[in-house]
Amino acid sequence: MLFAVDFFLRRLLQGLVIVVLVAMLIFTLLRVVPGDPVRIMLGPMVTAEMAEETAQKMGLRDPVPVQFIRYAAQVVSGDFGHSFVRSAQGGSTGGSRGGDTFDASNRAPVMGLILTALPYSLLLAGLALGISLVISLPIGIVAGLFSGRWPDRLALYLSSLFVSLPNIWLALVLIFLVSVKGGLLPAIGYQNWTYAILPALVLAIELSPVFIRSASVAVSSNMMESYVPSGIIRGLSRPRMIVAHVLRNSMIPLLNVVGIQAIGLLLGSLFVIEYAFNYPGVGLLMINAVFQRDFPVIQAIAILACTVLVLVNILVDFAATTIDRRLQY
Amino acid sequence: MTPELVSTTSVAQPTLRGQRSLSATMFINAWRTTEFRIGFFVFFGLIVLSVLGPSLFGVSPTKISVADKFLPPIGFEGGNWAHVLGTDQLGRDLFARSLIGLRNALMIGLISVVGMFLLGSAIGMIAGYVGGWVDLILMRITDAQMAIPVIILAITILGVSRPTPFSIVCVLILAGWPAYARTARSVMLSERRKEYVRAAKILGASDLRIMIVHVAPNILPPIAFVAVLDVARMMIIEAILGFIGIGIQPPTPTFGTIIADGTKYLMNAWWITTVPGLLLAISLCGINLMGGALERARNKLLQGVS
Amino acid sequence: QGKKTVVLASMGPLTGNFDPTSHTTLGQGNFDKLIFSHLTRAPMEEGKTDVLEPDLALSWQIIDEHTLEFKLRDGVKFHDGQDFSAADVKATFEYASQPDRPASSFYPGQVEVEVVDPLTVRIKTDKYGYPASTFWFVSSYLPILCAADIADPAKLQSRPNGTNGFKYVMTEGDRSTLEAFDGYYAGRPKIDEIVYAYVPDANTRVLGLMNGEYQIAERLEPEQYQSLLSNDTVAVRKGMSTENKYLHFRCNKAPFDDPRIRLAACHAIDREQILALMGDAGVASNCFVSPMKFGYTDIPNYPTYDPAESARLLEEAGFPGGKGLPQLEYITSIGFYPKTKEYGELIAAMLMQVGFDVQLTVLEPAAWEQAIYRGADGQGPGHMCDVGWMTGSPEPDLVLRPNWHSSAALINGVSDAEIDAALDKERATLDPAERMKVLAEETFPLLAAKVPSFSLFSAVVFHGAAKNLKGAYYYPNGPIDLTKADLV
Amino acid sequence: MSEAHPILRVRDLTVELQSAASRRTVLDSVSLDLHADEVLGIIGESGSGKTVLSRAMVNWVSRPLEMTSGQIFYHGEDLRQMPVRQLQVLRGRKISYIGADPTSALDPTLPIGHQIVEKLKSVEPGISEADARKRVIETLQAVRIPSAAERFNEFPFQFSGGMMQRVMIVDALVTSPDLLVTDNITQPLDVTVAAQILRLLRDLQAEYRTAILFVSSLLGVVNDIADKVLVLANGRVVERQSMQGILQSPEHEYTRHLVRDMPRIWEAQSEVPAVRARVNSNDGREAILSVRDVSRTYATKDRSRLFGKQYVQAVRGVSFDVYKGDSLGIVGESGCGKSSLSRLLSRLEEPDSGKILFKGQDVGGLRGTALLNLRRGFQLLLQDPYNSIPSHLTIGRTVAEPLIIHGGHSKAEIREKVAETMAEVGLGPELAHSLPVGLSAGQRQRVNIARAMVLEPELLILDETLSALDQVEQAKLLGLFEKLQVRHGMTYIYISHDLGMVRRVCSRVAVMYLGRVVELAGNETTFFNPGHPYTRALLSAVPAIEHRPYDAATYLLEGEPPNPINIPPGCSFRTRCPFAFDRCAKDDPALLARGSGDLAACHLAEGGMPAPGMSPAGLHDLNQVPALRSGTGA
Ligand SMILES: Nc1ncnc2c1ncn2[C@@H]1O[C@H](COP(=O)(O)OP(=O)(O)OP(=O)(O)O)[C@@H](O)[C@H]1O
Ligand SMILES: Nc1ncnc2c1ncn2[C@@H]1O[C@H](COP(=O)(O)OP(=O)(O)OP(=O)(O)O)[C@@H](O)[C@H]1O
Ligand SMILES: [Mg+2]
Ligand SMILES: [Mg+2]
Repeated sequence: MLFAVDFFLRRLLQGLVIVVLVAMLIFTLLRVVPGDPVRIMLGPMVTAEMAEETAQKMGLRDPVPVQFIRYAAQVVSGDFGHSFVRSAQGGSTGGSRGGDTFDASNRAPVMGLILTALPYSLLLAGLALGISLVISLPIGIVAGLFSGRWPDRLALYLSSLFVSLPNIWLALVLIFLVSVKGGLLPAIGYQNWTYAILPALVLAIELSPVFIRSASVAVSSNMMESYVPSGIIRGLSRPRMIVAHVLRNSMIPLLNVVGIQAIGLLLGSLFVIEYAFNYPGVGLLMINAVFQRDFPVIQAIAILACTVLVLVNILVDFAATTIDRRLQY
Repeated sequence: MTPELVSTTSVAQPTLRGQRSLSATMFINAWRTTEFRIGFFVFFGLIVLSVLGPSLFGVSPTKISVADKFLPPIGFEGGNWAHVLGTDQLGRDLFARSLIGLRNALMIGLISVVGMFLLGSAIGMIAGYVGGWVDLILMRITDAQMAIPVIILAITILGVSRPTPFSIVCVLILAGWPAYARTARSVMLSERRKEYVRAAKILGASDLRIMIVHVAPNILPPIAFVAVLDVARMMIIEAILGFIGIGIQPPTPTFGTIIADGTKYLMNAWWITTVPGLLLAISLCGINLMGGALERARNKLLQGVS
Repeated sequence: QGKKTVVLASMGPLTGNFDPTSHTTLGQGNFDKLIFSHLTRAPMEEGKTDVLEPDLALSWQIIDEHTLEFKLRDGVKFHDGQDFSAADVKATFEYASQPDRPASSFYPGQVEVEVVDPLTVRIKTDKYGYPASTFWFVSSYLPILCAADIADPAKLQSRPNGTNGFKYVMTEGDRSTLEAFDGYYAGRPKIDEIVYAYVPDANTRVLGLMNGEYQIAERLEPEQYQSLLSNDTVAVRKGMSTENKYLHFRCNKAPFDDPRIRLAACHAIDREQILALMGDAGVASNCFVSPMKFGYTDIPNYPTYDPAESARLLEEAGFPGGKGLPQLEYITSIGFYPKTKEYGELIAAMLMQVGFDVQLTVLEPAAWEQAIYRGADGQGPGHMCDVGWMTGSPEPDLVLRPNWHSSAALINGVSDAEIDAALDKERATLDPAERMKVLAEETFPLLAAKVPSFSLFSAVVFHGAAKNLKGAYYYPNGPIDLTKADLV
Repeated sequence: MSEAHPILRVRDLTVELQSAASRRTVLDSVSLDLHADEVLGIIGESGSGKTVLSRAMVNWVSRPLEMTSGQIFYHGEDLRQMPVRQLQVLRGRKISYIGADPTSALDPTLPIGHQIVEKLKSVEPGISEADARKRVIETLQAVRIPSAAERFNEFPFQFSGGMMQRVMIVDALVTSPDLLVTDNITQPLDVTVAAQILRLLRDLQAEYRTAILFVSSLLGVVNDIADKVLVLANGRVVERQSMQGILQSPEHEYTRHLVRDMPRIWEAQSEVPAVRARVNSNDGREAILSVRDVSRTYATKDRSRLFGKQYVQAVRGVSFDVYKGDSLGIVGESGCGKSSLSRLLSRLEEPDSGKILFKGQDVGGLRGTALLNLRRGFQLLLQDPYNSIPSHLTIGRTVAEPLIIHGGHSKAEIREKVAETMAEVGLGPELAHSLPVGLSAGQRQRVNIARAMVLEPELLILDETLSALDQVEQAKLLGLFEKLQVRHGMTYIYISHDLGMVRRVCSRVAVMYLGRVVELAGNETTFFNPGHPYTRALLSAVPAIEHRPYDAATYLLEGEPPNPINIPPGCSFRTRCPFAFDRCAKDDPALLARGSGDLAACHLAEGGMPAPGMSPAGLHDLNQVPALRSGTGA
């Protein structure tokens, strides 16, 4: 119990430091790239005086650290600011507009935009993770049990193939074959959960090699641990050794992979795949924000993505230390 | 049998493990596998082709010829030996374009991996060796950098500034070094406790000397081998950036831009996306087979199976 | 019984501002036209493009040179329940034509409106010194707003309130929902709901259409049109549009502030190749307006493909073989118009041939729309922009004044007294035949000599729609009339 | 139990090693009988097939090894013909096996109790959870694991090697098997702990009447437990005799050699050369190294408290002098701080307090060139010959490295010096250009020595330097050290737990306990008249075939040294001391001179302890065993 408190206190504190560092990095990077946010907010037709006045009012001319501290204070109170370009209803905007249009109240709050998009992304990510685990765990475990024999080879070739398929290309091919030609699954946009299947499949194929590989490595290396033959000699049956000990202990490296690699990979690929499938999740929001230089949205999503990653890592490490008490934290 | 003989036979007791340098063993073990050889030949075949190909076959990757647009690869109706793999929507030769795409992807992949490897290992080794506050600070920075997925960082930075090959490489290095720093640090942590480091210290070697002369040649090659896999990852990321439109800008072709531009013509000119996609997949397959074999060789070595 | 919903996949985003006078963008324009009515309707069917049909006005006539009179329809209601009357027309015209309104460049100039009786208005231009007849065709282009809204700009911007068959419900992200308006004067439309979805990628639009997710997809690529011709569930449509595609030069920025450089660029471009690339999607034209527009003609001195001339001009301007020229950024879009990126690459390659160093910047529609318009300081990013101009009604001034009159020059920023004078003269010419002659002999040749922008071709547009969608009317300038459409 | 029906009867067992190219016989027609209540020792040199034989007894022979012929009868049934399921149950329940590596025999992620219960339930399906648990805890108590009920829930990594070996014994005996096979179970353990385990096994064997097949490579260990011995050489049984018989009249040449070469501590004359035999005393010689009250504490995390820290007192107030040309031995149980001390001496770390003077110069504050110059003067040789030389440098380069670091030599000078040193330590000149790949452990250790010697140090510290080598190689290197000592007048500090070696080469011995030197005396005094009960305990635990003057009944320690984290006040040894009395809890005895000028830190150093039982050299009387047992009971 005390251990858990200590663990979470320390790790959350460290995590906070990491998130702050990331936020600082992203914030600064976005501020030093060329392009005046005011122009983006007000549209091109606004007068220079008006632009300057608005910039002053919004504090965009203050030094970056000052801006960052202000931003951080805002974020702490749960406010990620307002989108530069999206209307209050959250739609993309473009083109010339009157300068009088700008007003924080008719700009979409970033948090709202993300919260609207988030469930879609969660569905997609969950589905992708589920599919890939269902595909790859059995393959990986069998490969690990028969290390060096044909199931291992098969798993190896399968994952080499999967890892070599560029996700964007795979997405297009699947849309074309499965959805357009085959008419088997819907693919573009979102109307109900079935729209998430195909993109989830692409993500799952991308994730699977990681799982297959780490499952087979974990299982085979555990099989080589001396407690396995020793257990059999002690009178336990081989199936029992595998199920109760080898698989259980293989969970730790797997958990680590899920935590660090898979979630990182998923977060990144989600963006690309949502774009390719025009799937209305956070990724599409982000990519469109990038196209339109909607800085508040970009930085909020990047910060949130990193927070998610940090939190997942903490949880995974905690799970791992409870499974294997040898692990230090 | 004489007693002397009995005793001397037992001298050979320690196994050969750890005697040959770790990386050489790894490389030799990997080379023994079929996967590695296939990967090696595919990959280097493609490299040679991508470097020599365009000038060898005398086809320009950028020459537009609207009249020749949408020619299919040979073997399909309307195919033409002048354009072995067909042409794209502007009548440019797909083979030449894909090879240039491959070359760019490889360049970016290799340079960025070398960069992240050097930067990451240097930081990791310093953190692991020096320890204490330096370690703490460097590792928190590493964690922070690691907490931003590569693609997100790349999209964020490249999306808002004009991407050039240089800036793409920089961003990839920026995003990729932490993984190397972590590995280098953890290896260094265990290496630092090893006897040969202590031995060097006792001899009076300075910290810098120990790191560069004694430790680095021991720990870096295995990491470098596994970095091969990262080359493939970086190539995919380069393609993704091109696909989203924030990669290398036209007229230079990249896999991503060719695929993205061909998407519209999937129905009436499937080869525009398929050819570069396949070529990319094949070269990635080659790299991954090699990298995978090296990685497994390393895992086996680390787990003590020879 | 299920709701009849039409999802319209549009290539343009909304602006987030529902005041139609606040923008000049195509996507928002098309959206507005589902909600707002106009005094007249210009179907612009091929061969009889100058026909106007009644909409909110039942009849119209020229009273004198500076006065145009409209008799209005009775019993029309706004979506918020208010009655439509002459006061709304007066408020709308006077508001929309104020020079500080971003869309005012579409209109010939400022007006005063006299309310004769609740159902009669007179458009008066005497105070501003140009003929009122210029509003004849513009009457089918200017959306009629509610006077009460105009009095409260915040309200006006926050939601659209028109008199047409569909009423705005809400916007959720990139999808805006409209529903059939029960009080529509021509009877409630049979389609219950329209979802106006911004889908920036042409490919996605088509795939979604084929999946049945969208009922209408705007702006197909010619190849997509071809391959959909044989599709069982999708019907495709091809139509001449009022749109010409232009290569705009930023005329207030070096090096294109020098007409010789602009001409050199034009002579370097082989438009035949572009047309070969465009296939069905483009029609050759040697004019600054579409063939659907009044005054269309083959301009004799329109720049032709002539690399030698291009080289000569460059040399004359002091940049032999392009040496000394800065790198030029050419901004174009992707997913909005067909093949912009493709011919962008082609043009860039052709310009490179004569020595221009061109870099292509391809932007997603919303970003591109941000980038093309020049700022209030007169500058915009890049040196060249690919933009089309598509306006309703045959009126050529809807194209000429926003683009090349220095009071607007929305994109190229040209400020040339000669061009201004020529455009003013053309506008002031009352007699159609005379005006046609002025356009053909003075205005267009002058533009062709100074080429602040280079018209590449006239656009043919392709729409795709679900086969069961019947009765939709596609205007040549983009909007789609769904008031009489039905899903069968 | 009748002689006629042995529990285990092996007939003509042959095991072959099948490799791709060749096949080799690992066990060649081995036959043996094991009766109830009997302990059969199996001894043989490394690689003779002991492990293979012991595993064959539980039918655990897997590729590339293969049993090609012979039978293994367990109560008359041939294990090789038995169906897998039946064998499975038999294996856990009636036949138990304990291997050499207790720490990795159990799943590291589950509490030990649960794993034993799991096994119990698996081989005795009827047993209830509660019963199984009770039985396991009882057995844990039987092997004297303190607070067994709590430790039941602890994980393997929380146990020391010795405790873990006890756990494995519990695991083996919890089902009351009638056959127990043990393979080298004392190998990884400290001498004292190994002696404890042996005693325990003896007790349990008497109590459970289990037949034991006891495999070991150490004659002294087998001597302590076995009734009969079987000698294995090259996979063949070359001799079978009673324990006594082996020691008195070894028949086979190998056995004779084994008995003859077994290092003796008390029977042999000290081989320490006369130069160094001079005892202690500061008879005018300069102290080359003076250690003055040196302490070192490490801080580690305390998991039981929020942000807590623990302080490990690894070295506590150690003082001693080393004289030029002398050899000092430092001995003690594992974890007593020997290596920590060596790190302080070689200035890899700095002491928290105290001073280390090398030729009168304080080593502590030195930095930069001063430190570099100092390093020329003394060197540390490390234990692991494999990891201590870099694998990517040629041997010549490795030996030259110190000269390069210290600078001031021309290339030619370096080459010459390297060649000279290599020749001196017995490395052929041809090795200079080859990588260390393929070098034997002994050769590597020579490289190590050459690298240290090339700087011509005056003091060499050897931290378990020879323990990785086999006896022959060890002897050769000891010879080399002696030669070097004579030639260069070098001074050595041997850190070791091999008392036999210390007896042979060191003129003085420092005994460490819990970070502190408890006795510092000359060679003879240390082994024949130690002043500290701990020294006696160490001596009583040495596996030997000679009579030990300190019997285990009186001196053998129970349990393990207390945690260096919470060192109790008073004498730190009192918790394990057989002679502890009131004063020990209050007064921490200082290291005081005894009559002869040797030092010991015990209140009873000057008398009060029984005199060593210096019975004449002879065989250990097996009949004494029950008596010993009763002596150590509770
Ligand atoms: N799994 C195996 N693969 C290959 N050779 C083996 C294997 N197991 C044993 N051997 C060989 O069989 C012979 C006997 O080995 P074994 O382990 O029984 O020796 P040992 O007497 O137990 O030695 P030690 O005292 O070192 O434990 C050796 O030559 C060894 O190399
Ligand atoms: N760096 C360190 N941090 C924390 N504790 C340490 C450290 N080094 C040593 N210790 C502790 O100090 C004590 C003495 O360790 P040391 O290695 O000196 O013992 P040793 O006598 O050499 O044992 P062995 O014979 O097993 O090598 C041990 O309890 C050990 O756990
Ligand atoms: Mg063995
Ligand atoms: Mg030690």
